[in-house]
Amino acid sequence: MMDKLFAGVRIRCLEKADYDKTGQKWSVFLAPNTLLKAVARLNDDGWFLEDVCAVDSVEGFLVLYHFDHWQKSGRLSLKVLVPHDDPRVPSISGMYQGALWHERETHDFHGIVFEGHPNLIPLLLPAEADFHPLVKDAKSRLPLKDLMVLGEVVSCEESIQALFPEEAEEAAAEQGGEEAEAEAES
Amino acid sequence: MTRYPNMEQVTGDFYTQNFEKGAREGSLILNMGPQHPSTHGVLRIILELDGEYILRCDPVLGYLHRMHEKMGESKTYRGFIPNMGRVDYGCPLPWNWAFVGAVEKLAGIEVPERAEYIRVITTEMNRITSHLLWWGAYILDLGAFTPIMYAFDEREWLLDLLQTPTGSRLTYSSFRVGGVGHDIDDKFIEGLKAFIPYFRSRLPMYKDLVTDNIILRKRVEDIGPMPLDMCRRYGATGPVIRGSGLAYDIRRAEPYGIYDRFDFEIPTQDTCCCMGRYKVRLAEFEQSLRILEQAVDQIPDGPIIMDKAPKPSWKPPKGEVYFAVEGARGKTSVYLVSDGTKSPYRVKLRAPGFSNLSLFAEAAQGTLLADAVAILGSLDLIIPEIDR
Amino acid sequence: MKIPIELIRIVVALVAVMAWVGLNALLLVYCERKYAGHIQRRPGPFEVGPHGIIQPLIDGLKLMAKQLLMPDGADAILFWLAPILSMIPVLLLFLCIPYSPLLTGWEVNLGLLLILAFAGLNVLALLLAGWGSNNKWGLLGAARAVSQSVAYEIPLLLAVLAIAFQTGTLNLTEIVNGQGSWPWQWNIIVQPLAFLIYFTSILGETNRAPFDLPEAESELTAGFHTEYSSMGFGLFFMAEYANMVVVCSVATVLFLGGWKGPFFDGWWWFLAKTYVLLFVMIWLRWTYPRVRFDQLLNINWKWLLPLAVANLLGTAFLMKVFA
Amino acid sequence: MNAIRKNVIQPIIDLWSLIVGLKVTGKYFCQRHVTVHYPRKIIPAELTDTFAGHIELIPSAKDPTIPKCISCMMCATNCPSNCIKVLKQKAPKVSPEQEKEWAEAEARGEKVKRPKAPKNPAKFSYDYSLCSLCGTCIENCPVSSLRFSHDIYIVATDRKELTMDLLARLARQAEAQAGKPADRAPGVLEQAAEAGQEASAKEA
Repeated sequence: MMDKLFAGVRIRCLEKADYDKTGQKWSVFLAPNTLLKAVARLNDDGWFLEDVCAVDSVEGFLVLYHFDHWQKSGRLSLKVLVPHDDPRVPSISGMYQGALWHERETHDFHGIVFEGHPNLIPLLLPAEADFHPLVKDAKSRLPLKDLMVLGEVVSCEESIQALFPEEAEEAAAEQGGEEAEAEAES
Repeated sequence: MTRYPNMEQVTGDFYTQNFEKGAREGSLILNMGPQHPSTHGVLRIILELDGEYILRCDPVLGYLHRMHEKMGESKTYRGFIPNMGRVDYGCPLPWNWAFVGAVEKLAGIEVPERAEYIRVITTEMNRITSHLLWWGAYILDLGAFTPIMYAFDEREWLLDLLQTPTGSRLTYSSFRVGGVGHDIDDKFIEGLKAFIPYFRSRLPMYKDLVTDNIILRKRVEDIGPMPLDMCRRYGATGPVIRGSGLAYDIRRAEPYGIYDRFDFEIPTQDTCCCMGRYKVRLAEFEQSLRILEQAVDQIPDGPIIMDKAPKPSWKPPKGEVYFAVEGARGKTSVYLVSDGTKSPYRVKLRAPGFSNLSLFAEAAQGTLLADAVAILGSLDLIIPEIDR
Repeated sequence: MKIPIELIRIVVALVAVMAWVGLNALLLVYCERKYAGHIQRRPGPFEVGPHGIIQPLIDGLKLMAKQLLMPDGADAILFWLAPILSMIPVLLLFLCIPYSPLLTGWEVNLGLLLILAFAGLNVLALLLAGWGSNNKWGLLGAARAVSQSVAYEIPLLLAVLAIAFQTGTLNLTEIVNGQGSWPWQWNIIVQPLAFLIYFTSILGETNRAPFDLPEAESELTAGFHTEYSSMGFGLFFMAEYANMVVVCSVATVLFLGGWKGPFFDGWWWFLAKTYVLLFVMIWLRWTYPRVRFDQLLNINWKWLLPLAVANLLGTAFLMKVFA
Repeated sequence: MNAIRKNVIQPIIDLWSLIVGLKVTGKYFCQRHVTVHYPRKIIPAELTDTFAGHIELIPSAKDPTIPKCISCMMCATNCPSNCIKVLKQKAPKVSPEQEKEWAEAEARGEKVKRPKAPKNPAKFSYDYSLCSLCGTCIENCPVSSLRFSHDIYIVATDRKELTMDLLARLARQAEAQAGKPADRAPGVLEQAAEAGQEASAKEA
């Protein structure tokens, strides 16, 4: 289904997420330059934007776009990884005006620049604020593999696959270890 | 200018100056809020007026911004639940549910049957109180002072009842990961059973006093059209979209908890105007009452929280999760990224009012100032939820 | 030098009227708040005095004790002139109302004309207040006030004119004398449409809900008196209530038989009728939402005005045929 | 026909809706008001009993002035708002002679009962102005020594007044145990139940 929807759009990684576990049905890694193309497909197919947010990780800011559909229930998240030193993503507010505020908010919190946004001024923070509250310091940043798991991978580029090395086993091992730890603590 | 030596200072702040850049010659720039009777708290809207017609407007947010998302990163999972009661004071229980549900989904926790029923009962009661508050406040926006008092009449009784399972009257934070915090008793069930027919008997009065009133109808009918395509572009949900004729309700579209067990309808109105949204909310009273009736009859005995409920130092597995519930204002959801430690790595709160309000600038264009107030009210704003 | 007796009489009456206006305002504020309270199923003012009876007096004292503020850049003369200008015409209006055959401050042959003329002055005060306070809300409120008052003056005049046609006089005392003691002898029976038009128009004239657009607080915060504090606001407040009393008194004179009533004629009947009308005005305010501005003008130009003209023409025609 | 309906009948129906509105408010004007007049009447105890106010200590079974609390600090460490401060009691001071005696006894191989610090806290201070009433402390108390109070009448003019000494409060409560409860007005809930019964009777 997703293959057809995104036919012709260069996708870095397409995975079928575990809905019961993550609340998302599809998760799509994109490069910033193909984002607009993908969003245009979603727009044509009648998806609506739930929110835009970002997660700060070692590899960079992971900008997330959550989409949902009125008739075909199922959440789709577009993920765009941008580097810390030059966080630029094209703005999707031309197609989804709802993104106007979500992008301004993300700009406030993470300092991500949405290129082509008509009015990228502070939304929730005061106008003179010169900090981005949700940007973590280098010490507390974690790599993506510690934050999320890849579901059933449909297609994936090397570069994304490399971010999640043997994640299945590792996750299982870690989880078991943590549970033991938690029990020991309590 | 020389007559008023201090006049130069009055140039407006950053937002006004930014807004003024695109202003037409001879139009009036007006700051509505942040202290204005009908912006429901501290919303500020900069308007460009031609006479009383709105040429352009721009809401300015952030006056009640508390950065809940940052707080979430430093608190434990248990410690963040009280914050959920404060995000939206009008209808906090869906927020409770959204956060707790996200954590439960992440950790794969099963909630006891009775707790599920208590969650449904309290949430639906909360939906009614929230809609009652909205109803009164909306009519107040339109200039009638009395209905809010009648609405508070019912609301107070519901709040008295809600006190049993939540312990408080406004900022409920009674849900726990794996269940709920307080049990309900027979007295509560009796009170609720008495309340349902009473509230039904009051609804015709609402219709007589307000809904049928010609002045009100003229104020809200065909005002603020929000066609479905516009709702989609802005991501509007809840009564806003149901007032535009689409039966989209998370309780049906993406069932959570035990909502698939109840028989209820999703009221819709296809007029797309303020009256549509108004009627949808009034119809939701009846649907909530129906769910309450069924839930009260079916509620089983049993524990209200899972065995070995998570302690404050509990650590969920790592991973990301997105969980959405149907709040009084629409899709209320929490996106959570856990790194496997005691506190979340990232919490994103998706407020329905945020998306609904972003629609306002487009909907209000070209209307009268009084209509803008009517449109603003029909979106059912709770500013702390929008600013988070 | 001989002081004309008429002048003394007017001065005495003026002083009496001022006291009467103040008393009325206090009483009406109290009534309004109590009525509102009871309609909303709460007691209303209850703490100051038995059943809160001296609450309005205390509120008045509080208003007087507050600081008079003027916004930066306001036009000082106009700003302070406005509240005074809103009060003075009302005082003059009270002078010529016949409460009873004896209790008439100043009997003028053209009393009705005088009242209508002075009533129109109020809008000037609102305009000055809104313009002079250098506030955008005030300006919008003033603009609304002017167009509203100008619009509603016309059906009001036409409705009153029908009575003048019918009675053939502009003297208020004579208009009352033309009516009988019993309700079916009052003008309202002959002219019900004129009464309805008059009553609707005075709601617009006195800026009462549902036509309180110049100060519509959910749209314009407080409209023309946004910037007024202390007694500046107090005077507007008093003038509003005094205006209400005047228009209801005139309604009593024109349509409800003035001081005449079953069994005992006298000022008590006058007061009772006036207060019943005032009660209805308050009742309306606490029941209805506010109309929108264009609707307000539509009601006037599309409904009230044609009806008033038709009523006037009908009256003239019938007078010609039967008299 | 349509024109007549639009221009004559519809306005009359519209005007009638205004009369209906007046009837509703008029009806309520004649009815008794429903607000509770606070200083003269207070709401019934059944309504305050379910209210979760600030936290308070539960007395132990033996002594009503001493809480069950064992100063384990679970509440203070788990509080998300850091509003609880518990001070443990110190062991009673021992005179040097006594100490010496015990030491000698121990040296002889006898068992010595050294006085231990009492478990109940020396000080239990709680800042209500910070508390979000989440109940974490209550849920985590291993000896259930904490509960929500039902105090809805708490008033303060200063933030400092909201910092409470819960031990002193417990002592006061023990003292006031003999006092009789205040008279209550007929409850709104009772009225609600009554009205609900009436409505259901009407339906039937």
